[in-house]
Amino acid sequence: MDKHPWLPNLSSIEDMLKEIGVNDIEDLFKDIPKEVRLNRLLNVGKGKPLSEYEIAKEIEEKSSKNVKLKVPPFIGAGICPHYVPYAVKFIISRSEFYTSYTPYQPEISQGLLQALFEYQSLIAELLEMEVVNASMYDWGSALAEAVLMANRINSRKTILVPENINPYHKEVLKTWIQGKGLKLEEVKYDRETGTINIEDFERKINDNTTAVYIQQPNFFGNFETEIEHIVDTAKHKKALTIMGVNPLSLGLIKPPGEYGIDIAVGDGQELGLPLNFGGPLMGILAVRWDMTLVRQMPGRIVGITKDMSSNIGFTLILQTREQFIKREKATSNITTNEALMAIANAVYLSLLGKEGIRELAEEIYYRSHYAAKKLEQIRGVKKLFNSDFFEEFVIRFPVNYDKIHEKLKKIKIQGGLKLSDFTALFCVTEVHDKDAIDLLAATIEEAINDVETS
Amino acid sequence: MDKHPWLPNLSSIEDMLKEIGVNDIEDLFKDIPKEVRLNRLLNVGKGKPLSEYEIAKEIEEKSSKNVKLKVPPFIGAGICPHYVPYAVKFIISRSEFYTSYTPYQPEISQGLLQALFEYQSLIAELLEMEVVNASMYDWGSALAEAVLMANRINSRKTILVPENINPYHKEVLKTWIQGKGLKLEEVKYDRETGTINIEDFERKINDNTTAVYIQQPNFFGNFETEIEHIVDTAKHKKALTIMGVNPLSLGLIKPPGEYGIDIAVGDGQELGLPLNFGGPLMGILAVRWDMTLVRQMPGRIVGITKDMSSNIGFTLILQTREQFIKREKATSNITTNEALMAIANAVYLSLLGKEGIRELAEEIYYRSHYAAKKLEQIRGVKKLFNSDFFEEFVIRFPVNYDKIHEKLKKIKIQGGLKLSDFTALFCVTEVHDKDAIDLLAATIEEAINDVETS
Amino acid sequence: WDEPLIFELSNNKGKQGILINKDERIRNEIKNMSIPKKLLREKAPELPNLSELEVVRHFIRLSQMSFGVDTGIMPLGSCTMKYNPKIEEKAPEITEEHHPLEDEDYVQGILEMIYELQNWFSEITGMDECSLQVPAGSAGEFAGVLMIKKYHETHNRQYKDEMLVADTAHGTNPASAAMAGYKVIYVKSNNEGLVDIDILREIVNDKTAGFMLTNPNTLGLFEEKILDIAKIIHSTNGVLYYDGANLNGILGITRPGDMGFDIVHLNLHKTFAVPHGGGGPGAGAICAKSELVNYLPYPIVEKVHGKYKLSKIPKNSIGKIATFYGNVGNLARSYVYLLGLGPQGIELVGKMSTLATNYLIAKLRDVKELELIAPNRPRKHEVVFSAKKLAETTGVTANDIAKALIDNGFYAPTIYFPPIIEEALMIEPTETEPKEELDKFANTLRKIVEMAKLKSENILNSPTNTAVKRLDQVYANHPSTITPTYRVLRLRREGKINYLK
Amino acid sequence: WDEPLIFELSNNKGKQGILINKDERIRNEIKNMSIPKKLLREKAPELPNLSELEVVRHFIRLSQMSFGVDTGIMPLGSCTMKYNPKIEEKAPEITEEHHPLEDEDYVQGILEMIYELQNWFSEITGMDECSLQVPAGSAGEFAGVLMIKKYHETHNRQYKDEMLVADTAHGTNPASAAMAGYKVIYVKSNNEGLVDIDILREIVNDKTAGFMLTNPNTLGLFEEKILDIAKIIHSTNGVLYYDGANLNGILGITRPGDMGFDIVHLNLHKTFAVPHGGGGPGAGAICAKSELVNYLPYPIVEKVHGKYKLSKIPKNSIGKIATFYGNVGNLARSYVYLLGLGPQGIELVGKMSTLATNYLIAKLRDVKELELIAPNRPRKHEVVFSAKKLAETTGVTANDIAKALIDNGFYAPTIYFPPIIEEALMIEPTETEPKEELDKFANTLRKIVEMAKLKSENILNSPTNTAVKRLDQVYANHPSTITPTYRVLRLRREGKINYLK
Repeated sequence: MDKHPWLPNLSSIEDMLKEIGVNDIEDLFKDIPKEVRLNRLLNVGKGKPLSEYEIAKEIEEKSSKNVKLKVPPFIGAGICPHYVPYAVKFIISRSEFYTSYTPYQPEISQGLLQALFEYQSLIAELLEMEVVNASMYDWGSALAEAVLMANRINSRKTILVPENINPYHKEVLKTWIQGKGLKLEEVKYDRETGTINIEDFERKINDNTTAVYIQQPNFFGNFETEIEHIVDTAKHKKALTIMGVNPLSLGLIKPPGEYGIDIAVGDGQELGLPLNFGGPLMGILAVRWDMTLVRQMPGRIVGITKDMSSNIGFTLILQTREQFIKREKATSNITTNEALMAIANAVYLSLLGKEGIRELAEEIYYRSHYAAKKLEQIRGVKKLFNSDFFEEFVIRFPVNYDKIHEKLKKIKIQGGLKLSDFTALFCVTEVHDKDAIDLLAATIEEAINDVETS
Repeated sequence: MDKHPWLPNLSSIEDMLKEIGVNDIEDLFKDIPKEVRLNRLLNVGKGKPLSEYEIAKEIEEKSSKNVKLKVPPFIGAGICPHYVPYAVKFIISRSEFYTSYTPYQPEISQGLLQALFEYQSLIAELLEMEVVNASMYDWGSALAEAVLMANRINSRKTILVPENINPYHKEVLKTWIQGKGLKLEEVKYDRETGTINIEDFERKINDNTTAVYIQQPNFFGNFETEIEHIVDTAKHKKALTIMGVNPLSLGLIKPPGEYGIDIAVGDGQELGLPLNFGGPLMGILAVRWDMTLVRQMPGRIVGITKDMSSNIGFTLILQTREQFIKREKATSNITTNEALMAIANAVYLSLLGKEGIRELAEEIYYRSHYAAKKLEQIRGVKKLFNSDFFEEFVIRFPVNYDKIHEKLKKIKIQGGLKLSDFTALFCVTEVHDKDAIDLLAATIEEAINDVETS
Repeated sequence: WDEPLIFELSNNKGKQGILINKDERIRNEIKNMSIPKKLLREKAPELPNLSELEVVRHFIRLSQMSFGVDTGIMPLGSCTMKYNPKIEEKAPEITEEHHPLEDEDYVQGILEMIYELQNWFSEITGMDECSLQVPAGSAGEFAGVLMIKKYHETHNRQYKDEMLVADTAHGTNPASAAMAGYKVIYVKSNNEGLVDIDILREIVNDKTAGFMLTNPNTLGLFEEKILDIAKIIHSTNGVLYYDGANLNGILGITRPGDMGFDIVHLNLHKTFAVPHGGGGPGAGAICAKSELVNYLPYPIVEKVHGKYKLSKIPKNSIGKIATFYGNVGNLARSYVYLLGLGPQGIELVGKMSTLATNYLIAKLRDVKELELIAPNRPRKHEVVFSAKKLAETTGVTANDIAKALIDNGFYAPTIYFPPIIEEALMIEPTETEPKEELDKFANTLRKIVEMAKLKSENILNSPTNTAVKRLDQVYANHPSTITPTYRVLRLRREGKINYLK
Repeated sequence: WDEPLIFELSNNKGKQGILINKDERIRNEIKNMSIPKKLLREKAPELPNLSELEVVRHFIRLSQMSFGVDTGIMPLGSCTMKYNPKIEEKAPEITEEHHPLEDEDYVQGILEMIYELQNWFSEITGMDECSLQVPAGSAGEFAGVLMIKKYHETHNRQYKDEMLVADTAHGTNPASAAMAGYKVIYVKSNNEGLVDIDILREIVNDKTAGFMLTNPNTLGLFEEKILDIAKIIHSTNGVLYYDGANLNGILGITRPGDMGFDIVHLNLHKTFAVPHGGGGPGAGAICAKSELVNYLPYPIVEKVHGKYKLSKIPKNSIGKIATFYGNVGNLARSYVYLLGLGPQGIELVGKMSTLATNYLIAKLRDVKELELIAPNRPRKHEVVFSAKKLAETTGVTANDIAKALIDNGFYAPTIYFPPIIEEALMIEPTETEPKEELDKFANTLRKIVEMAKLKSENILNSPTNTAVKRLDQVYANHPSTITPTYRVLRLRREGKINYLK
């Protein structure tokens, strides 16, 4: 191959070898034992370098093997379809941002640092918590890191988790705590309301409890109502409190800071990120104004400082927590995070502003309630829980949900997430209008009728 | 309306009015006679301000009312489908470029000026002509302006134009010259070769000829072979020579500069622009190193200069030709041009480079010849002209082309441009691969068989 | 930065920024080229050879040395540099992949959009019909003047060979009139900055083909006698032409059609938020009333039995101004802009831009060195200050003020225009600049004036914070040094070319 | 620029950067909210109120105060800051709109892509199977260490509680090992900068769970005794773990699997050109050989009767590392990168990046103040110079050199790493920087060293061309001044919070 647009020096090989003083590139690999040399081409890609035109065609072909849904999916489970403003896409496609690196050299990276600082600051206001890091991978891993933090702080071994939290987060949590030998204990939820069973919680919290985790709204979309009590009880038991939040819901409901929560986690996906088949997501992690907590935080944190001329500047702070300095004593091994997604969140929250976030949360509230109401109008269909909810909700059907899914599939609709044979979790946001919801309901009604008349 | 994302001052109206010292915005319009006040809302848009989400849906709805073709259209007539590299799109979506204005303030616009200077310079090398302006609207209007230039130089009234030039350009030319009372005289073409009939040309050129225009390759895609002779004759008659060129073809064939052409015109669409239903296009206009010509050029020109510290800098030059200074004595009324498209051309040519442009031109040559050959293998189908061609070519069919078009339409293919009942002009470029061409040919063959067996 | 020319980056070796896709199957079928030898290019063009990274990095660096509305306020008078909402960049999805000569059934979405826009612009201007054929404002003007010409010719009024133009008019007006073969007659303004009706009455006669006017004019003043003006022009069968460049300040408040104008052009890149692209591409519309609709450039989209067709050719059409149908990709951007504002938002454009102009004036009213003609009249889209007094007392000119503004991170206003105002600073804030930015701009202007009085050399030496300092215009334009392309630089170095003569 | 904080731009009034789409029909059906009152937010969050223009302009200005590979060379050692081809930005079209829990029939294109990538990365690493679940390199490492742990536990080797790590290793290696509960044992390098085999033999015992190694190591040196190392580790049933961060220099030349490694993680944002995004998101792969494939994180895509399914769960899987399937949007970018290079291009990545490193060394070989360990060994992806001598004679440290490079428009190398080299400058040029850029970089480095000797204060005071000068790290981290959010600044001003304690 004599030229390639991404390999600029193919025509300079001779010159460069001459400067080095060797005859062949092979000479630079003479320290690699012959036995481990590959000596053949790797069987990757499509057998030859593709031109950009051919690559574009491959991308389009792959896309065409997916199904373009008729309306956005009615499935959530923690990450939901939302409209992503063009300004967000535009800013994160600025290549000064997207081709840059962790800002180790602050003087030349003030813009990036300030953008990340603003992300931290916007989330801090949303959560009413003072310290936010510059991102984790996603909600699940942020939760896991929060639990590891708690364990480092109080050395206790059990993490108390309600059954009604996101099961995907729970899977991640289980994976991450196995190395340290922590145990996960589950608290039942009330079958009527879908919210935490307080008696069971009180029964299970004890002196081994490193932290209590609650999710608001919970996995079923229902609001937990006894948070104050849970926090009080945990404090009393000297366990830490960790709360997972849907950041958009905070346009309407009380933020973790108001409850005196120690560590808040969540996902910024709902603040301006596309679904992207589940990644990149955007793990949020925040703590109270407390040195014990701050010192144990994982990840990058940007702070304000001054330069030699007393000008305001931004820099990474508290770096002595991090792996590249503390190695095995670091608070986490995290290096690469989700910085660009944090910037997307910052742009999104700046566009929404104080009023916009409330308006959007309201719109989602109304639409999801409309959808639930509409579904409940179908004979035999009922909400599974009777407490109020936001964005997501569980519906019980009189027929196996597989039948409904099949019917929806015929018109390229993605319904809810099947939870059991007769229940499914639906997600409705500002991208689902009345027509889309009505179509969903009508199709489900048909599916039920089909089964019942067959 | 109390807020809108594009109207930042709705909440500051009171403050601003107070500063002005009036009570109502209406007071600022008191000089408008009551009789001409509108006093109602305009009936535009969709009756209310749409949210960005709703706008995006409208765009998608409009797109869905178009037909997504199975393969890129086989239609050209001067603008052709090509692959646009992502780097080109990326650069022209830099908002420092796309939201900027004509660089009247050079000190703060050096990047934009340099980019335009580089466009001029790259085109100069491609054409081998020394002076290029920073863009015209399109080929048609560039041609019209070239003819008006010629008229200003020699005051003659007839423009000699072969019948085989692009008829759309000819329509534009006719429109533009009517104000000055110029006449267009047409030269016949040879029915065998499709190229200019030299005898007819010699017959028609005379002392009233302000300029001779030729197009290379001509509208039929065929190469004109007698350009030297035409130029000599024109020079002898003291008429100017204007040549229209397909810039991509210059990767293979002789540029206008080598023929001693006075003014070259063309369209940069084939250098990195999408089709965009015919606009924005990108008019190229260049002249020889000759003050008489340069002084009569329309449009902006960027040149190199020095600043007060003798650093190299860029600025608009020869502005005394322009409308904002010379008013009715200006060389043209043009103000807004196609600057951003010029930058797209510059990026595209820089990516291609010296070798790339030849490779691309070759690929187009081979593909268009393959297509012609493949079509000629169908019984009764024949190329209309016997001279060599580039990218476009005329085919004669044994059945009315409408029948063929109908058949192609059934599988969402756009065939050639119908020239007469039995002929059509096809365009084949690097976006049409063998499969696409074979499908075209097979479908045409079927169409012909259908007619013949019906 | 100090970024070299792209030609200087190239090492003239086998680098290439993009791979060409080659269909080997076709190469196997067509083995040779049969181009006549004498047609072949002998020497490859002197294009640079660079990798993708080098090209991208080069142009990104150049972009960083540029200034757009996204970087800061660009208060260029008569240019209407408003914010271009980002969603507009989705609009070309409608048009991008379609060839203008495709079967109309393939492009119904595009045609519907054009059709709706034609109607909307007719409604906005108060005209009967619009053609969106014109790729920019000056092309629209040219079309308009040709329409006037053909209209008079059709009515055997060839004797009408004079076109009236206000002395405050944009340079394009006389230039367009001249391109159409008209003799240009300037109409002087009165001391209020408005058309002098008495002078107009005197000038208008049988030879008057028409009057090209902007309203509000380039001083930002509304011609309140517009109905009288229309009557005078129409009295000799003249045509009243509206230059739409200044429409922004009265959008939704009043319409050219209601004022008595017969033909209107619009600059969609000004009033309707198409990005200016560093000079272009823009987009335009040319609209007409009554009989004059018959002269509009073709084609116009019409709806026939529920299908959109590009078939409408006005019976006396002047022809085509552009090769195809105008800058359709940019029409789509305007379409999106109009969707986003809706009737309520559009009305506010006129109000809020006018508010912004008068607010800026109020913020500067105590700066005595910036004088106004007719200071008690409200402005519309823009305001023109004269820095004549400052220039006389300190030597600091409008140009110097412009350079000092640049040094402070603002773009400069339009200067030395209109020509009837000495040391003119023509400022158009538009409705999209927040009050806070207007405050900053006004404060900076005030400080510059103060500095000019205190220490004029500080202003005279600006800009100093820019990539280059003030540029040598003589060197730039002198026949011995003029360098319009790298080719000239190269050939001059090689001794192959000489003075431009 | 000197751009204010976004909170300071806001006038706290009714501005909003985006309109919320409201479905009035739904509002008519659902009239009230029924959220229990005690759950309601009492005070709206203190977010700024801004128009779209203000938000866009603010972040564009911030972007202009940033530096990416598109702006200039970023020779950060061990970070592999290569050019990210622009076509990669088309790749997320495949994934963008799809929810991870959609019916598999809806996402066959995505699954096919993941499946192909799994196979390609297995081929590239010489492993049997890969899971692309891990969103970044360190998550991959963590997964790898958990796999080792579970593997030993499954074989009842709980006594294996020590993880070996080279003293040149990336900090993530010991950190990951510690997170999995391992005791970390460092393996010293010999004076050639390579693993000291004798020491290794001594250290390895029954408690050795595994050895985490990069090859080439962080000095850019290839561990030529890698087969011996593997044998030693395997001799006690230890697992040899490959940290893929340094793969770039040997890509296509040799494979970890062939060297005897059992588990490999890849950083797709390094070797496979996913943009670094200012710190992330990246993407990763974790691959294993033989029995260890049973421990990979789930799910893995498999092909069943021609259909792709997310159904493969390795029988002893450690579980899930990320909430869904890793950073699939970025996997698509790597996919595009691999398509563009193909087998031939991939082979050249190793060759050309190694060539670039050794070229840079050659260009600097006469700068005596930049010393090399084992100077006669060829480097692979990167090189580490020691500026110790310079620091001793002039006081100019590696950090000062870094700041001086910044002042000259380059990004700085990684500094003070690996810890075994004093005053380390760790430089990784990658294969995408053109020779001309390497020449400029080398010349600048040379000039800085010369200036340090001549006039050290010039270097010690750098940077001066940047937005800010050197920053006060004490102020940044002190409990009384630490300011991690604007909220802290605000509450501190309001007297509502105190020292961080």
